[in-house]
Amino acid sequence: GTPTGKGTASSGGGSGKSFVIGVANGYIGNDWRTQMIADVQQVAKTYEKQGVISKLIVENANNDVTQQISQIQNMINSGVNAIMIDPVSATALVPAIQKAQKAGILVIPFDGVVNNPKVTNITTDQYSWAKGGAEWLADQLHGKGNIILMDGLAGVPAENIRAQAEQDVFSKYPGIHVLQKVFGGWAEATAEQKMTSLIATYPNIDGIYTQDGMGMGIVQAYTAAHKTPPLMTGDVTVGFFKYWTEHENSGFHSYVESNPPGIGATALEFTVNMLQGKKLKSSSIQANPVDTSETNTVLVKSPLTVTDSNLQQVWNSTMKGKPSSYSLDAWLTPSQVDAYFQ
Amino acid sequence: MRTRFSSNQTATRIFRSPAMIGWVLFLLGLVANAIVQPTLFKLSVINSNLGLAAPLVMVAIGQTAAVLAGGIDLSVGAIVTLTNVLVVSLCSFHHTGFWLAAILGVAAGIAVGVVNGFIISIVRIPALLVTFAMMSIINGVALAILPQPGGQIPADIYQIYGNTVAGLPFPLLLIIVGVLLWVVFRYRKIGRYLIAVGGAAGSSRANGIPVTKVRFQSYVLSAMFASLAGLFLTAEVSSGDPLIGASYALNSLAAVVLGGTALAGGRGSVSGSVGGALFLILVQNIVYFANVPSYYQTLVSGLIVVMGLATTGVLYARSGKWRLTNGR
Amino acid sequence: MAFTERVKQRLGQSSRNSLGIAVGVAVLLTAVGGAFNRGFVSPSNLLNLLAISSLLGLAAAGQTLVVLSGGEGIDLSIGAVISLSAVLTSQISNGQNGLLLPAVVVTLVVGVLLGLVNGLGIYLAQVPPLIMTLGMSSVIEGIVLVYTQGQPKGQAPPFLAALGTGQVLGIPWLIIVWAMFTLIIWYVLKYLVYGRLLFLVGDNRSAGRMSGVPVAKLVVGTYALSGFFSACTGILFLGYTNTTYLNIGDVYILPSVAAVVVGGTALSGGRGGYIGTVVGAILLTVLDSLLTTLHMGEATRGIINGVVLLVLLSIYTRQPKDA
Amino acid sequence: MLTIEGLRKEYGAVVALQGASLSLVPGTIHALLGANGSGKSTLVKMLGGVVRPTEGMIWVDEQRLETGSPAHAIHQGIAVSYQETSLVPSMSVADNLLLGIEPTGKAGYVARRAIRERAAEILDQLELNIPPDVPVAELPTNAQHLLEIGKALVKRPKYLVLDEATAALRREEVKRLFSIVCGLRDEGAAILFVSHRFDEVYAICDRATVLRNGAVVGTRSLSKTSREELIQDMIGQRISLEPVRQETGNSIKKQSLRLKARSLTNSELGGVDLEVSAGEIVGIGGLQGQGQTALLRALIGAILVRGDLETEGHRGLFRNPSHAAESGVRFISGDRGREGVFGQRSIYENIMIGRIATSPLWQRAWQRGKNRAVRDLVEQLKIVHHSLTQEVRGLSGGNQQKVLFARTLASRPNVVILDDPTKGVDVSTRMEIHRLLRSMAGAGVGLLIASSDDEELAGVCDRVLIMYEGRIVRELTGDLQPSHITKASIEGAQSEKGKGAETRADSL
Ligand SMILES: Nc1ncnc2c1ncn2[C@@H]1O[C@H](COP(=O)(O)OP(=O)(O)OP(=O)(O)O)[C@@H](O)[C@H]1O
Ligand SMILES: Nc1ncnc2c1ncn2[C@@H]1O[C@H](COP(=O)(O)OP(=O)(O)OP(=O)(O)O)[C@@H](O)[C@H]1O
Ligand SMILES: [Mg+2]
Ligand SMILES: [Mg+2]
Repeated sequence: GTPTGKGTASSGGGSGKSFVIGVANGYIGNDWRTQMIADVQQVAKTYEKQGVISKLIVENANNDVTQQISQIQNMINSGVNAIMIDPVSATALVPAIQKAQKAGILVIPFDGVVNNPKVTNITTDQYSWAKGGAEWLADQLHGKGNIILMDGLAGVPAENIRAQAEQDVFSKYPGIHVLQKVFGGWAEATAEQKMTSLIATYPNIDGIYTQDGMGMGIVQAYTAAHKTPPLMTGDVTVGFFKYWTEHENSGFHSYVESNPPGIGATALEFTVNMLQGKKLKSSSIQANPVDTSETNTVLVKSPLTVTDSNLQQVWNSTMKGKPSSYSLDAWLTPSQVDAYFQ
Repeated sequence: MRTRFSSNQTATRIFRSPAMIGWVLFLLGLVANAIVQPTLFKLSVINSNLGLAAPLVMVAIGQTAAVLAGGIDLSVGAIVTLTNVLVVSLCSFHHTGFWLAAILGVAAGIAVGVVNGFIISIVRIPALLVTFAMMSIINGVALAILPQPGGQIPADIYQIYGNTVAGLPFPLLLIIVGVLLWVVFRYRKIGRYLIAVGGAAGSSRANGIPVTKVRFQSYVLSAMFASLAGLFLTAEVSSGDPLIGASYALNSLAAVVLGGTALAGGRGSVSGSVGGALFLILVQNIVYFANVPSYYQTLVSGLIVVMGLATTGVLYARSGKWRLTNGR
Repeated sequence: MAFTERVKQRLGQSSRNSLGIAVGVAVLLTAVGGAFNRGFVSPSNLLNLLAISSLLGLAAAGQTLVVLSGGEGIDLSIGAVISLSAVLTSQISNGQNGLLLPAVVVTLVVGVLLGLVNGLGIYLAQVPPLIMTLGMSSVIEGIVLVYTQGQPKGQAPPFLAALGTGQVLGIPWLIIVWAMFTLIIWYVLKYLVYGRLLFLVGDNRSAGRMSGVPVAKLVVGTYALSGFFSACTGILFLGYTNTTYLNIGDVYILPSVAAVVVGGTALSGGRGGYIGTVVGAILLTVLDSLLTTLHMGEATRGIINGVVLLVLLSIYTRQPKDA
Repeated sequence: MLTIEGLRKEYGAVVALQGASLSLVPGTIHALLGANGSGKSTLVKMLGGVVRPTEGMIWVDEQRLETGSPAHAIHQGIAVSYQETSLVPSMSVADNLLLGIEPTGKAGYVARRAIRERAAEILDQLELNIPPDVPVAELPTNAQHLLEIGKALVKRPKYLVLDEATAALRREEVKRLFSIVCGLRDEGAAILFVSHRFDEVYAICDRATVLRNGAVVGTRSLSKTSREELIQDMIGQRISLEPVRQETGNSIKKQSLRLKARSLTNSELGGVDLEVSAGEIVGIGGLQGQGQTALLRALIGAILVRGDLETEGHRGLFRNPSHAAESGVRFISGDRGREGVFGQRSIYENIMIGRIATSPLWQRAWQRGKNRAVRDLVEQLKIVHHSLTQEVRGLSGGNQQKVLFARTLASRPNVVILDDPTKGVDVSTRMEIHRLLRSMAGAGVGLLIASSDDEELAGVCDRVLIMYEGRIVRELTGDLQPSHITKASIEGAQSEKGKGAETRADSL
C-alpha cells in the first residue's frame, strides 16, 4: 500500500509535519522530462532527510489525458498532501484538480499551466524566454535579413506562447523576412531533416530562430551540407554547447536562455513552502500566459542566459562531461524561492 | 455416433466463449487491484474509475463493431477529439446550448463514420488505410476548430457525470446504456450480419446479405460510439483539447483483442471488449498502487498488457479446432 | 466494357502498376516543389531528400517483410527498437571507433531477440501482430527508460558519424548504404528460398504449412529480421544525429507502414516487394518536404497529408468487386 | 420455368462461358456436365447472383431476373448449394442454415428460438446428427457440404441448384440427399444438378446439358444417351472407362516398407496400426467421419498424436508437416482452397514450392527458365492454362487439383498421403489422376489415400483399410469391388458397435 497522509491533508499547514507529495508527470518519454523528474527527486531527497517530505510519488502518463486524470484520482484516493502536475492538457484536468482541492489537497501545476483560477501554476516564463532569443537574433541581424523559424509542436500551450512572442518581436522589424516557419517537434532528428530540405531550398538564410531540443539538429544539417550555420539561437543541450565551444572561434555565434528541467525542482520548493503555510506575495502572481483573463501563475524567469561572453564559464562549470542530451539546468535555491513569499 | 458433440457441450461452450477471456482478465485485474488498493470498492473510487473508463468502453464497443465486420477503425481517437472540440467550442464561443452542441458534436462524429463507410465499402479501399488517413484529416480539422486547449461546458453537466443516480455511479449508467444500445443492434439482423460479413464476406454475399451496406453501417456504428465517447470524455474533463483523443485508437483495439475478439473479424463479442477496456483501466491503478518506481512504470504496465495478450492468445488457441483454421 | 474491365484489373491487381503510379506521383510532387521553388529541385536537395528517405526506407525494410509474411502482419515496435538500438550503440561505443564493433553486435543481437519475442507472441500465443507489437513497443520504451535511467549517454563513434552524415563523390553515404541494403533485400526476396517462400506463405499460411514449409521458422524469423533491420536503422540513425535521445525512433512507426503500402505491398500479405517500399519512402519524404516548402500550417498539413494518402491509395489499393 | 439466354462471362482475357442457354422445367432434374473448367460453376454462380454476367439474361417465369443480386435470386425462389460452399465458419450450424433469411420477431429482433427449431428440422431431414450451436468451422468437410445443401433446402426453393454437392459425400449420404431431392421434384421444383459422377446423373436426372470450353455442346435426354456419348460431348473424343487396375503394385510390393505407424492415439484415433510399402497404394475407407482425416493429419504431424512412426531414414512421430516433408512424406489436403493452393501466386510458384519447401532458407531457390521441370509437369498433367505466371485462383477446381499433384511430383516424395484426391474432378481428369497415382506407385512411392468414393478406392488401391470410430476394423485385399467396400464399412460399424464405443470412451 501507499502511505496516506490524511492527518495533514485538510489544512496543508502545520510545520513540523511530514508531507506526502504526488507528482503527476504527463510524459516521461524524452530526456528533458527525465531530467526534470531526476531533479525533483534529488531535491526531494534533501527534504526527506530533513523529515519535511515523508514520501514522493512520481507517476507518468503517456501523454494521455485520461491516464493522467486517473493518476491524479489515485493520488487523491491515497491521501497525498499535495499534487504537482506537469499537465498533458491545460484544460482537461480541471475537474480532477477541483476534486483534489475539495479533498483539501494542494495542487501545483508546473512547467505547463492549467486554466483554473484556484491553482497556482509554477512555470518558466515562456514568453520572455522566447522573446529574449528573438530579440537577440533581430538585434544581431541589425533588423534585416531572411530567417527561418523552427518551432516545436503545434497545438501545445507552451508552443503557442512562444509563437506569440516570436511574432511580437519579429513584426517590429520590417526588414526581417520570415522565409518559413516549420515544426521540428522538439526532436533533433526531425529538425535535422527539415533543416536539410530548407538549406537546399533557400540559399539565402541569414538567421534561424529555434527553441530547445532542435539546435543540434540544425547544426548537424549544416555540417552535413558542408556549410557553416548562420546566426542562430541555440538549444540547451550538451551536444549543442559542445559544438558551440568548438566553433566559437570559427565564427559561430549563438544565444541560449535556459529553459531548465529544474523547473520541477523549483516547483517542489514552492510546494513545500505552501504546504508549510506560507503565502505568496501578490506581486509574485501574474496573468496566466495561456488565458490572460486569469491571474494564477508564478512566472519564473530563466535563471541563466548564455552568450559568447559566458559560454566557456558555463560549459566548464556545469555542462562538460554530461551526456549529450543533458540540458543546461538550474533551479531556484530555497532563499531565492523565499523571495516570492510574504 | 457423434458422442463427443452431445455431452455437456453448453458448459464447455460458455467456457470457450471468447468473451470469457476478457472477463477473466478483468477479474484477475480487479483482484490484483483490490490487493494493492484496499479502498478500491469505496463508492467515490469506483465512481472516478468508471468516469474514466466510460469513454474507453464506448470506443471499444464501436471498435468491436468495425472489427467484427472484418474491418478496423483507426479514426475513433480523432472522432473523440472532434466531438470534444466541437461541443466545447460551440458551448463556449458560439453560445450554443449544451444539448444542441452535444447533438451537433455527435452528428459530426457520425458524419466521419459515414465518410469512412463510404470510402471503405463503396470505393473499396482497405479500412486500415482509409481510417488511418482519416485520422490525420480529422485531427487537422480539430486543430483548426480549436487551435489550443480551452473552453468550458456548463458546470452542471460534469457535476452530473461525476455523481451518482439512484445510488449508482452515473458513468456506470452510461456504460449500461451504451451496452444496451449495442444490444439493440446485436440481436437484429444487422448484428448478425456484421459477424457474417466479418467471418466470410463472399459467403455472406452469396446468401443475399447486403455486404456493402453492412460494412458501411459498421463504420457508422463505430463512429457513433466514438462520438458518444467524445461526449462522455467532454463531460469528464469539462473543456476542449485538440489532442485529447489520441490514445483511444490503439487502446480500443487492445481492449477488443484482450476481450477475445478476433482482429480478422467474424468472431467475438462486445461484452469481452468491455472487460478488456476495464482491464486496461485497472492496469494503471495496479501500477500506481504497487508503488512501481517512476522509470519502471512503462515497462511494468507494458509487460502486464503483453502478458494479458499472450494469455488471451493461448486460451484462444486452445478453444476448439480454430488452431487448424488459423493458419498455424 | 472489356476495356474498363481491363483498366480496373490493372488498377486493382498489378503491383507493378502501383509501383509505376508511385514513381509518377513522386516525380510529380518533386516537379510541383520545383515550380514553387527552384531550390527544391537542385541536385543537392534531391540528394538530401534521398538521404532522408533512406532512413525511412531502412526503417520500412523489416516492415515490408513482416507485411509480406501475411497473417495481418505489421510491426509497430519498429520505432521503439530503433530508439533502443540508437541508445545501445551510443552508450556501449561511447563515441569510440574501437568500441563500435561490440556495440553494433550487441545492438543487432538485441534487435533480433526483440523481434523473436514479437514473432513468438504472434505465432505461438496467436496475439494479433498489430496488438502484440504495440504492446512490445511500450515494453521496449520501458526498457530504454530503465537502461538509460532517463538520460542516454555517449555518442556516435566518428566512423559511424561519417557514415551517417558524410559523403563520397558528393553522394551521401546513407544513400549508398541504403542502395546496398536494397540490392540485398531485393536479391533475397527474388532469388533465395526464404524470399520465394515468404510470398507463398504470406498468401496462404495453411497451404504453406501443409506443403511442408517450416512456417513457424519462417514467420518468427521474419519478425526477428524486422528487429534486425530496425536495429540497423537505429545504428545508422545514431550516425545521422550523432547523439541520441529516448524517443528518437517514434517518428518512423506510422510512416514505415505508409511507405510499405504506398509502395504497393498488399496489407493482406503475399504480394508486393521492397522496391515498392523504396519508392514509397521517397514519395512520402518528398510529400512531407513539399508541404514544408508550401508553408502549410499544421492543421492544413494534417488534412492534406491525409487526403493525398487517401487519393493515392484509392488509385491502387482498390479491392476488386466481389462479383 | 427458368430460362437462361446467351449467358456470357469474361474474366479479363479469359472467357469462362460463351453464350450458354438452357431451361429448367418444373418437376424435372436437369444435369449440367462438363470437364473441369468448362464453365459449370460460372453458370451456377450467375444463377445465384454471385457473378454478374457480361452478357445474356435469365428469365424466371417470364420475369427477367435482376442479375448480380443474390438477394433477388433467393427472392425469386432460386437456391444454390455452391461447390466451394457459402458458409460462415465462425457462425453456428443453425445460424448458417438460416443465414440471410432469419425470421424476425417483434421490434425487428431475430427470433433465435425459431431459428433453432427450423435448423433442427432440416438437420433431422438430412439425418445430420450435429447440435445446431456448434461453429461450422469445427465440422468435418463432408458435414459442411451437407449443411451447404441444407441451407439451400431450408429455403424451400422452386429452383434448386446443386454444384458438385455430392463430391464430398459418401454413398449413404448421397442416397439420403437423392430421396430429398426427388421429393422436391415431385412437389414441382426444378433442379439443376452438377456432378462428375455418371451413376448419380443417370440415377436421378432427366436431361443433361453438356458444356465444353464454356460453350453448350447440346442438351440431351438421358434415357436416350450413353455415357460414352456424354463423354464424347464433354471432351470431344472417345475414351475408355475401364478402371485403372493395379498392374505395377504387386510386383514391387513388400519390397521395402515406406511408412510404418504403430498405435496412433489421440481424441479421434483409438490406436491405429498401419503399413505402406514402396509401390503400394493403400486406401482408407469407412463411413463418414470415422477419423480418416484425423489419421492422415496425425501421420504428417499436423495434429497431436501419441504412438510410433517409422519411415525410411527416420524413426518417431513427425513434429509438423514440414518435418514430415523433410523425410519425403508429402500431403495433399482435401481442402484445396484453404490448405492447398496459393491463390494469388502463379502456377509456376505453386509447383516450385514442392521443390523448395524444405530447402535451407538461405539457399538459392529453383529458378524459372533454368529448369524445364515445371513446364514438363504442367504438360504431363495437362493443366489447362494460358501462362505459367497466371494466378492459380483463376484456374478451375480440377486444374487447381492438378497443380497440387504437380507440386507433389516436383518434390520427389517417398510417401504421398492424399485426402479425397479427386474431389470435384471430372471423369477424364480423374482417370488421368488415377493413372498418375499408379505411375507414382510404379516409381516406388508409397501412397495412402482416403476417399469418400468407394469406386475410386476399389479402382486404384491395392489394399483398403476400413475405419470405424477412430480404429481400423477391416482390411480388404485382392479383387476389390466398390460394393464390398461399402458393405464392409457398414458391417464394420455394426460388428464393432459395442466394443468400439468402449474403446472410444477409453481414449477420451
Ligand atoms: N475469378 C476468376 N478469374 C479468372 N478466371 C476464372 C475465374 N473464375 C473462373 N475462371 C475461369 O473460368 C473457367 C470456368 O471455370 P468454372 O469454375 O466455371 O469451371 P467448372 O466447370 O465449374 O470446373 P470444375 O468442374 O473444375 O468445377 C475456367 O477456365 C476458369 O479458369
Ligand atoms: N469439434 C469437435 N468436437 C467434437 N468432436 C468432433 C469435432 N470435430 C470432429 N469431431 C469428431 O471427430 C471424428 C473425426 O473427424 P474427422 O474430421 O477426422 O472426420 P473425417 O474422417 O475426416 O471425415 P471425412 O473424411 O469423411 O470428411 C468425427 O467422428 C467427429 O464426430
Ligand atoms: Mg465447378
Ligand atoms: Mg475428411
